[in-house]
Amino acid sequence: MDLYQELILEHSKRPRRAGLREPFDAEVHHVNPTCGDEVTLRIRLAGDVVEDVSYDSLGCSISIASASILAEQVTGRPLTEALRTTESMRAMLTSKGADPGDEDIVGDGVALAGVAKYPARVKCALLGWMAFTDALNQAGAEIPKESHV
Amino acid sequence: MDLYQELILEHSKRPRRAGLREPFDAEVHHVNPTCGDEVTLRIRLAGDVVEDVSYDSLGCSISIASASILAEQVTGRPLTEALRTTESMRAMLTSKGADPGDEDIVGDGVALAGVAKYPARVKCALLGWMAFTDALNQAGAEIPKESHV
Amino acid sequence: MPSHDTSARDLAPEELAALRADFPILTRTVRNGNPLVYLDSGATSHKPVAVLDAERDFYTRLNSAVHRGAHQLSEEGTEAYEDARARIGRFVGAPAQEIVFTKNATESLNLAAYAFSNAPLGSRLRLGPGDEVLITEMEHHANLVPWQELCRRTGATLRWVPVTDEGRLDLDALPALLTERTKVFAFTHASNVLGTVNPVRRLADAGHAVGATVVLDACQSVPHLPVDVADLGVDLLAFSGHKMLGPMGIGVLWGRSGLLEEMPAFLTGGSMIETVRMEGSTYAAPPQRFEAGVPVAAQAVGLAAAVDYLERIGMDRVTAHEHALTERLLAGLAERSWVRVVGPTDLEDRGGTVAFVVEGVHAHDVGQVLDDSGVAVRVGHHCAWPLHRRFGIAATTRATLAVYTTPDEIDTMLTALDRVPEVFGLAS
Amino acid sequence: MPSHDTSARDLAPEELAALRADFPILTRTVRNGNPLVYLDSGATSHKPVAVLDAERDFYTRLNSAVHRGAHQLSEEGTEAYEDARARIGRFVGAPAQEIVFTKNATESLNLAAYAFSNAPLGSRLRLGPGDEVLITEMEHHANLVPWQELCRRTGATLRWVPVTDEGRLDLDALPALLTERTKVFAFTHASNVLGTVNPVRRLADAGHAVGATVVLDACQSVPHLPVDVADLGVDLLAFSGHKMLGPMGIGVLWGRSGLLEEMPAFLTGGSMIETVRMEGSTYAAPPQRFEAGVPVAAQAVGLAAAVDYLERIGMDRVTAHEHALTERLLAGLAERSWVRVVGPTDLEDRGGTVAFVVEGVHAHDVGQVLDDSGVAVRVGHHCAWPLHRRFGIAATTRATLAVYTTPDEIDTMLTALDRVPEVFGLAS
Ligand SMILES: Cc1ncc(COP(=O)(O)O)c(C=O)c1O
Ligand SMILES: Cc1ncc(COP(=O)(O)O)c(C=O)c1O
Repeated sequence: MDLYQELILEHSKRPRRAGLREPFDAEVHHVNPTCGDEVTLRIRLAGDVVEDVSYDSLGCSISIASASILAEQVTGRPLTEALRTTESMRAMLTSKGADPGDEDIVGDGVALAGVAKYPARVKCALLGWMAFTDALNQAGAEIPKESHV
Repeated sequence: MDLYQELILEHSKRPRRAGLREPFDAEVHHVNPTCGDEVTLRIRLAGDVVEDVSYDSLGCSISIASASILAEQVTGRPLTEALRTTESMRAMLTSKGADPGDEDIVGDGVALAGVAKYPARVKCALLGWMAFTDALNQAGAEIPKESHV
Repeated sequence: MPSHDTSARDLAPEELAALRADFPILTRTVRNGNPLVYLDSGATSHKPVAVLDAERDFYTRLNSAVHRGAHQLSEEGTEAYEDARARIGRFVGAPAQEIVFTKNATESLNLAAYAFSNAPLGSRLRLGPGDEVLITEMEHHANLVPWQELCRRTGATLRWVPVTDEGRLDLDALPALLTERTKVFAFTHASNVLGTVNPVRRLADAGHAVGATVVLDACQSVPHLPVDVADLGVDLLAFSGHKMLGPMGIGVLWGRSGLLEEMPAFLTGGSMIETVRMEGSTYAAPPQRFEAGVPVAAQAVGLAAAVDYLERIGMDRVTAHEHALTERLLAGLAERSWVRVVGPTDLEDRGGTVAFVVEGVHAHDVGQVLDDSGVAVRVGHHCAWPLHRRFGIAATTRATLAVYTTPDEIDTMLTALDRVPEVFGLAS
Repeated sequence: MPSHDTSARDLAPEELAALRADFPILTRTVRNGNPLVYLDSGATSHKPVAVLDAERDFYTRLNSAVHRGAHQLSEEGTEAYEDARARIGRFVGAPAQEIVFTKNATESLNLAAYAFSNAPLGSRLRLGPGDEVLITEMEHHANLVPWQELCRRTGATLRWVPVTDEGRLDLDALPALLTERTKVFAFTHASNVLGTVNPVRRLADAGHAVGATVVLDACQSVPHLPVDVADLGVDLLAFSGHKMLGPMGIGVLWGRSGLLEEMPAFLTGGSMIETVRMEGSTYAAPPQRFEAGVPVAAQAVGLAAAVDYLERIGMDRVTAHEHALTERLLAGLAERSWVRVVGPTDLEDRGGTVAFVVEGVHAHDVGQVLDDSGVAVRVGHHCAWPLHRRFGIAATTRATLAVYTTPDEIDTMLTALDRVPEVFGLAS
């Protein structure tokens, strides 16, 4: 099953940077109404940099791995880079398999490329990233207009 | 067109005993919701006898002819006979053509036997008879239990 | 009909013959072995084989509870369902997320009407005493009774635009009726009795000028005219699948996204929720919010096939074809002095719905004589009883056309109609 | 399952094979070329060719707006529609005039719920503050959210019967919950998650003892058990066609005639009226009162064909067949220590719905592994979120059986399930 790459199982079993930490600038709670999966996610910004992403994720291996990869990829990065990563993940996940993902931009996120072939699971993989974008908005971060996230 | 027997056209053009008369014991108003046809019908009882049936009928040739035949058949008759006629008409009209009607009981009503083959028109032919039964009820006439009218 | 259609080509006889072969029912015979002449498409249209096949294909390949499963069948079924939504949306110029699937136009219009009583107190949408709902005297019961019921529930007042003797909306009466008290203005695009096509844009603009929400009953336009929701300028628009070559059991409510977003849930249950707790629930964004229960995916796919079918012909040509037939029918009726058309007798802003009375003969009897010749028309008040009362008649005989109707069928009907004076002994 | 079924014969392998040939989709392959093993019939069932043919036959021979025309097509269509109503009624032991056609069980239940807020003030049915609606913690959202919304509209209070750890209704809690304040008692016949079959008669009698109207969600019983409305003793009963081998787009609300008669209109429009004037309308008697719009005749005819199909097999035998499969499935799961069934593990008063969790693996992941082997199950909360919360879990994996399910399919599922510990590296 190409869906469950080692890397994904790895992330889902030992999610990076998991848990909810203080201080934070915004906290959001997102659910997937079809399966009841939930994520609570906090962000802490330091100027233009994402200083911390902390989260509590209740869900399937794909949604937990995705949140873990998110935290790993965006923490400590400038906002613009974090947004580029988010946009790349979204593009890859909604490509129905056409976009294999760019490892330079999404890092371990490429391991989730297989999810795009399972439309019902795309929402699982996107859950954390949507929460992240929402949290940025709530924290008042400036998200450039071109971004489709 | 076996539906439009001479006798029916005859009754529909010159409906017998038409118009609303005084005195009366009950007046009812019935409509056919699919086509908007209406009948207002009054009855006057004298003991066990139907003394008068008067009516104002707005409708197709079948419904007008049927009301006319009703008035002709039941006026001056004992209640039991009128009910028997009504029951015979109902049976004939809902028989899908199986019951040709008994001229001894329903008189000119047999001319309406063809209507039974046109389910959408059965309601037209029944309209007056249903109003008649309703009027009897409202006038407090005793309708024997076995009657299915 | 709108002037932009007049340039389109009518259907050539070979084209029409080829098209009719797609509708198996048209080869049926009825009373006395007569070929069926179906002039009741305004009640429900027939469905081409492509539509029946699309539904069957769904059931035999993709059948599943869409949006409710993660297995392959449900994934493929969901994709087919959402693809159907997008195609049907495109057909009326709307993005997919503004298309709500219902069971028919009646449900669509009830969904709209209930929004104005289900909205929480204090919401912009919630009606109350002093508020008014404006409709017209030519509405189908489906765009009339739900508003009466809304007024009953909320204490709002129902008003209506009268109809002229010619069968047009009396626009002179509009300014007095459409006021800042008017919260909803609901009217039909094309009358299902008179054939009248109303000046939607003008009415919608007038409605918006006083701040009303504008609701359009597009049941009798979407199957016959090119319809673009942006051009029309209304807020909500309802139509039924079964009148536009699609299956029974599916209808559409289109709504401006901003408005759908504001509207409260109507039917509640599975698939329309965000979170559910015993203590209370929150609901999904539109269109899901309004689609409670396992979706009617087979019917959606069938309706999308109907839309494809119409698009392959071209809606301009559908209009042109029906326009030519309407002209033929009106001309034939005009030749018969004992026939009186109820509705516009000119072709301007008029669709292929022609209602008439034969003086001295009830519509039921007229219809029966036509039926005896195999001609299927509708008789009665056609779910527009107040409109009939306005014209002082209980019932009319109504012929309605569709893309598969032929000129010969019009002629057959006219010939059959000539038996009416004979049978009922009128001096003709 | 009820004890009266145990005498019926199970389906013999040849019978089952012959029956499966009626369902073309069952020959389909899915992921990796695996044959489809469809264990999601609780979401929607497949439809035998007889049902698809019945619908198609309607469209190609009788297509018309039933109850709206006097021509032959409409006459024949109307007869087919009303004949379908009678057959479907007989299937659940009800006279035709007590059968209301809706689009699905969700609409049926909403129709029921709206009756208690649409009823005029002062009517026995109208709810208000101080009144209570009692449901249970095991309800599908379709029999839960409409009652929440009813309470929101009327100021009534929602209460619920809790569920025990074994997945049964906690009947000890009933006396305190069911009081003279309870105006509506709504519960499910069979849980769509736990498989539990509730003691309907006992609950209905208790409801009636306090004067409540008793509403039954029979979505998961009518397709699987012999159901007779008189035996059950409830007042209203809802089910969906698509879960019982019938088409999408049709549902049923059965109601005691006296009660239907009292209930106010819900969806309003054509075909449900008695008279319409601009100033106000009156409505037809049931069932027409509740069937606004052009009726879904093709779907009614399809559902009647489904009922015929089930009757030819015999509902006792359907039950016996599914009972044997449930036993096999529960036994197989019991052998796997890493699986925990949510719901009764004995066969007493239990249907062929089996939900379970694999400790340490999310249901989505379990379902995905099964799907990879061609086994279609449902994962998530199955529109019973509060019930899942009650058990402290977000999601379960659910297998649901139907008359066409085979013992081999159960075995295939169990074998596929064994891949789960492997893939996710559990110590099994
Ligand atoms: C117990 C139960 N009730 C109600 C429903 C709702 O049925 P539908 O979605 O067909 O309206 C379902 C199925 O989804 C169910 O399983
Ligand atoms: C103008 C108009 N509005 C609404 C309707 C209602 O459509 P349906 O019965 O499909 O809901 C109809 C047809 O019956 C119609 O002609």
